[in-house]
Amino acid sequence: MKVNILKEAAKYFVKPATVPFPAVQPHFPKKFRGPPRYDPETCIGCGACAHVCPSDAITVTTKDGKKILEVWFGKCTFCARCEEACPVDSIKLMEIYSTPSPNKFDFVSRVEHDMVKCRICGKYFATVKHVEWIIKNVREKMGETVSISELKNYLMTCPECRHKVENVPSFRKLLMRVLVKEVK
Amino acid sequence: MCGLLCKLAAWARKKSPWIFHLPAGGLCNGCDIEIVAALTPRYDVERFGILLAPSPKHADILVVAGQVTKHTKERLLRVYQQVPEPKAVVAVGSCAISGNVFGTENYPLAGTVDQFIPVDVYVPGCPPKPEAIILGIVEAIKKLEGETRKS
Amino acid sequence: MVAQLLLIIGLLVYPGFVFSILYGGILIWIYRKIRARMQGRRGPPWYQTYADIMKLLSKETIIPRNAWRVGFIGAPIISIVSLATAMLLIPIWSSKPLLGFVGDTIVLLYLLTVPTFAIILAGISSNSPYGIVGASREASLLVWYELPFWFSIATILILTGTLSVEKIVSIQATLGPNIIRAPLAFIAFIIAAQAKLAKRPFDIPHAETEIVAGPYTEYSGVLRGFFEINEALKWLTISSVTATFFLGWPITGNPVFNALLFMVKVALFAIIFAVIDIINPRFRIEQAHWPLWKVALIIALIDLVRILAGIGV
Amino acid sequence: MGMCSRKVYSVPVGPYHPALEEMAFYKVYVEGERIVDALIKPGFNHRGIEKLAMKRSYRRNVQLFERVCGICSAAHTTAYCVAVERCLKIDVPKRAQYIRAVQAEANRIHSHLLWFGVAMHVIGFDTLFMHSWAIREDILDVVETLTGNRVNYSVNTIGGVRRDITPEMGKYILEKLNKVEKGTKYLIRAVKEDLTIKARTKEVGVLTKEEARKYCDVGPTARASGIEEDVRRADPHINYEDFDFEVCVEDTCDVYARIMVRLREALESIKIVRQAIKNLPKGPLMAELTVPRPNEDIGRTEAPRGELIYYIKSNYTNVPERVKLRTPTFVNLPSTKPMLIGDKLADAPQIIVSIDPCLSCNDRVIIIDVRTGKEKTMLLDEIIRRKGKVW
Repeated sequence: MKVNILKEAAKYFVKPATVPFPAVQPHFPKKFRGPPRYDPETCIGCGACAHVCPSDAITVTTKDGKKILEVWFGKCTFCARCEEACPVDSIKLMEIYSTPSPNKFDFVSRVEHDMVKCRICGKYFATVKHVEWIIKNVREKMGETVSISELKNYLMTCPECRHKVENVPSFRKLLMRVLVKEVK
Repeated sequence: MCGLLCKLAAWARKKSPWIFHLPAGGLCNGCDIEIVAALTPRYDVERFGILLAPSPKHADILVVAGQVTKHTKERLLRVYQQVPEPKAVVAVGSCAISGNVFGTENYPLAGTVDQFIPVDVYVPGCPPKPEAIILGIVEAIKKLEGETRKS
Repeated sequence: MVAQLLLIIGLLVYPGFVFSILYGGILIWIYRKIRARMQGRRGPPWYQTYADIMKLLSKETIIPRNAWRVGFIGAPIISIVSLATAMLLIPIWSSKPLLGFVGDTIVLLYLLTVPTFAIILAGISSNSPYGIVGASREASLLVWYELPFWFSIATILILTGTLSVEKIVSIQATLGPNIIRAPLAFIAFIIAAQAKLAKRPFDIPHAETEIVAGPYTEYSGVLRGFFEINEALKWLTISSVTATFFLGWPITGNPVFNALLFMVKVALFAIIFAVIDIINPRFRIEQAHWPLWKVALIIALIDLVRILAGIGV
Repeated sequence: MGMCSRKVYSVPVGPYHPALEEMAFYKVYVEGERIVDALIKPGFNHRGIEKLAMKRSYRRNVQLFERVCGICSAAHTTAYCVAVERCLKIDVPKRAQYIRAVQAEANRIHSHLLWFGVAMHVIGFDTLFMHSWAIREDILDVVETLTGNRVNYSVNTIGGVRRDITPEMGKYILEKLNKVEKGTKYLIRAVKEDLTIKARTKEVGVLTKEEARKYCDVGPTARASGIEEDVRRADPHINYEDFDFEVCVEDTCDVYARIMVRLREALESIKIVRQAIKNLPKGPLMAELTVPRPNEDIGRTEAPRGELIYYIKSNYTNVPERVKLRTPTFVNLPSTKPMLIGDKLADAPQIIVSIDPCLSCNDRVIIIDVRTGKEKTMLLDEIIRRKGKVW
């Protein structure tokens, strides 16, 4: 009548299914989605992670020439979309669980970046590392077609100034040259 | 004499924390099932003396999951008042901490748990692994123990 | 003077209050541990029940505003006192209990019924719907389990031809345990005792998933702790009564050995109750009458008739 | 209630009730122990998800809809992605569809075992509850290696999936599945042999075939009432036509039938996962995305609880103009009332649980009074069920 359950119970009686947890650390499979962390070395401060974050857990604040990227995994969905979006693989979901804490603002990983001033209007608009990264990538793709100084001139101009009438011709020249190179 | 009794009480509180599981609304049940999973064979919190109390009146630790909706606000407060002193509150999951994807501005939501009742420990995760929930409860026990020492 | 002092020690320490709580705590632990292991878990450490009781005793007690205070506070105390008194009527170190007299069986069995009424009182005086439903379920269960319980005991009384606990034990020591002489009555008693303990399949009065914790729902802090003590005493007394009435054999001359043997027997019956609890789901309230009346009562009656007719005695 | 001359008590069940992990408020009117009427009031978990979805881009919505319900998260994202893909005319590669099928079925196994455990807990059988959850841990291990989280999978995305199944993973999954299969078979044997479970569940909460049709039940609840319907058969949204499986139907219409249907379905799901991993086609994981145009379409999937429908209306923007969900619990919940009436109070929790109420899915619409206007609501849903566009 109760044969099966007694058999199973006897099996468990001899060998419980419990993992002795505090002594044995739990098993984390590869690519487990734990709390996200920034690598301040590689992060370029582009803000792609904040753009794709479904729960707005990643915030970007600019203040006094500093750009602060902050991921508060108290709000995180642990979906790893930031990891996917990151162009330099800087934000990573750790393969650990997040440890509890009495302060909810402990669950933060942040990076700070110096920003670049606009060549023309003097406003802060992008991080130094971002500009460097773009220059590096463009140089890799383009070779010597564009000179560094020209590229820097372009990249150190904030989007608003780029669109101003008096600045347009010089930038257009640069873009034309890039396009011609592409077609070739 | 009181010293001994207090020590005994502190020990007892450490060894027998009863939890009451309270879904506070605005949640996806993910945290709920992970809290229940912590009771089941693989994790088995009973070996630490943790028991799921059927009524808030028997509990020491309130394990809250999810965000507070306008419907559940009063009930949350009522359940919190029913827990006898000393008590601790553990907020489990991203929703309980900050609202997660649901945000805090949406019309049916009243706010996060800590806006209504004092929360002692936060367990991040969406949902947290049962191990993390156990660690969170352990953290809350420390708070209970400390309170006994003080009084 | 010395005798009175010994009596007081007996009442309070051994085999009275302190011993009962300590050993009852161990029995609860045995139950919880076996339950955990059979469910595939590891289970609590041995001191768990004591920690639970001590913690509850150190907590704030909330008495609901619309509860009847006297009944609410009195119920657990009545229950504890009656169960602790019942322990004094049970022989532990020899065949003679601490407070034995002629006809003490009847008193013992009545004392075992008191906790049920205390729980009904607790349920009703707490004045919550869950408590009242729990109390009504406890009452209807009482009607069903008392009859097989008393009939199976009656079988033993007729078999041994005495009303004294001491005699029942000493007769068993010479003629062999009643578990062999009246096996059907034993089965009936186990079923009824399971209901008396309110363990599965008869844990209907405090069915967690239906009526929260039944009569205990409104209790908190110290009073809830009293009910935890009550639970420990219940395990101990009911297992002890089973051991006394059905396995009162063997009795040796060495009191220490006897006491240890008694404790082993009690633990054995506690394990039987625990295993029945673990492998069964809960009955619905009106379904509970068929194992109690259609099975337990009938087999108890069969044994009773058999013994009255003198077959195989 | 006026016509009852004898005293009728109302017993609240929920929202903070140990039997209901979920948050719904049931007011059950009892006469003695017999239930004469029931009032269902969901809405405690209302989060305004549809409103939120209309503010976010298609891809960010995936994570939002995953959190409609944590137990059937795979089904929700699948249905949403299928709806968006149909709406935006995206062809999803076959490998992605197979991976979706694997995680959807793993999700179903975990959900059914979870439900079985809860159902056993409700009738007081904690041992089987623990055993079934112990077995469930194995399938959660599968899910964890597959997706990186135990509950919210985040694998589906518009146009494909984000995670691949490597051969080692496939081997590990098959190994674990053997354990799960053994465990599920044990559970079926344990239920079949146990007289007490039968006493508690047979002829309890009966929902006849006619009533099930009338209330438009879906999923295992309908199948337990003898209605053979399964979206996986009717509308093979993610290549279900490639797999060989059986639609489990029971005709006793009671709680016992619902238990058996779900346990047997878990075995069928194991079969599907095995087939999918064995015949996993090669190819890309993501399709090329298209530009949104004004369109509307429906995505359906067989969630663990029944048919789940997502309706999407798109415009030229990156944000859906309208999203509408219809979850299985929303359809099944009113049918608990005919199940409840006439039964005992002691059976109320297990009847309510027997439809597998996942109220976190359900609570986007607040129903205040179910006793009036119920049929009307259901008729509207009956229109939704017909395949095609009705708006």
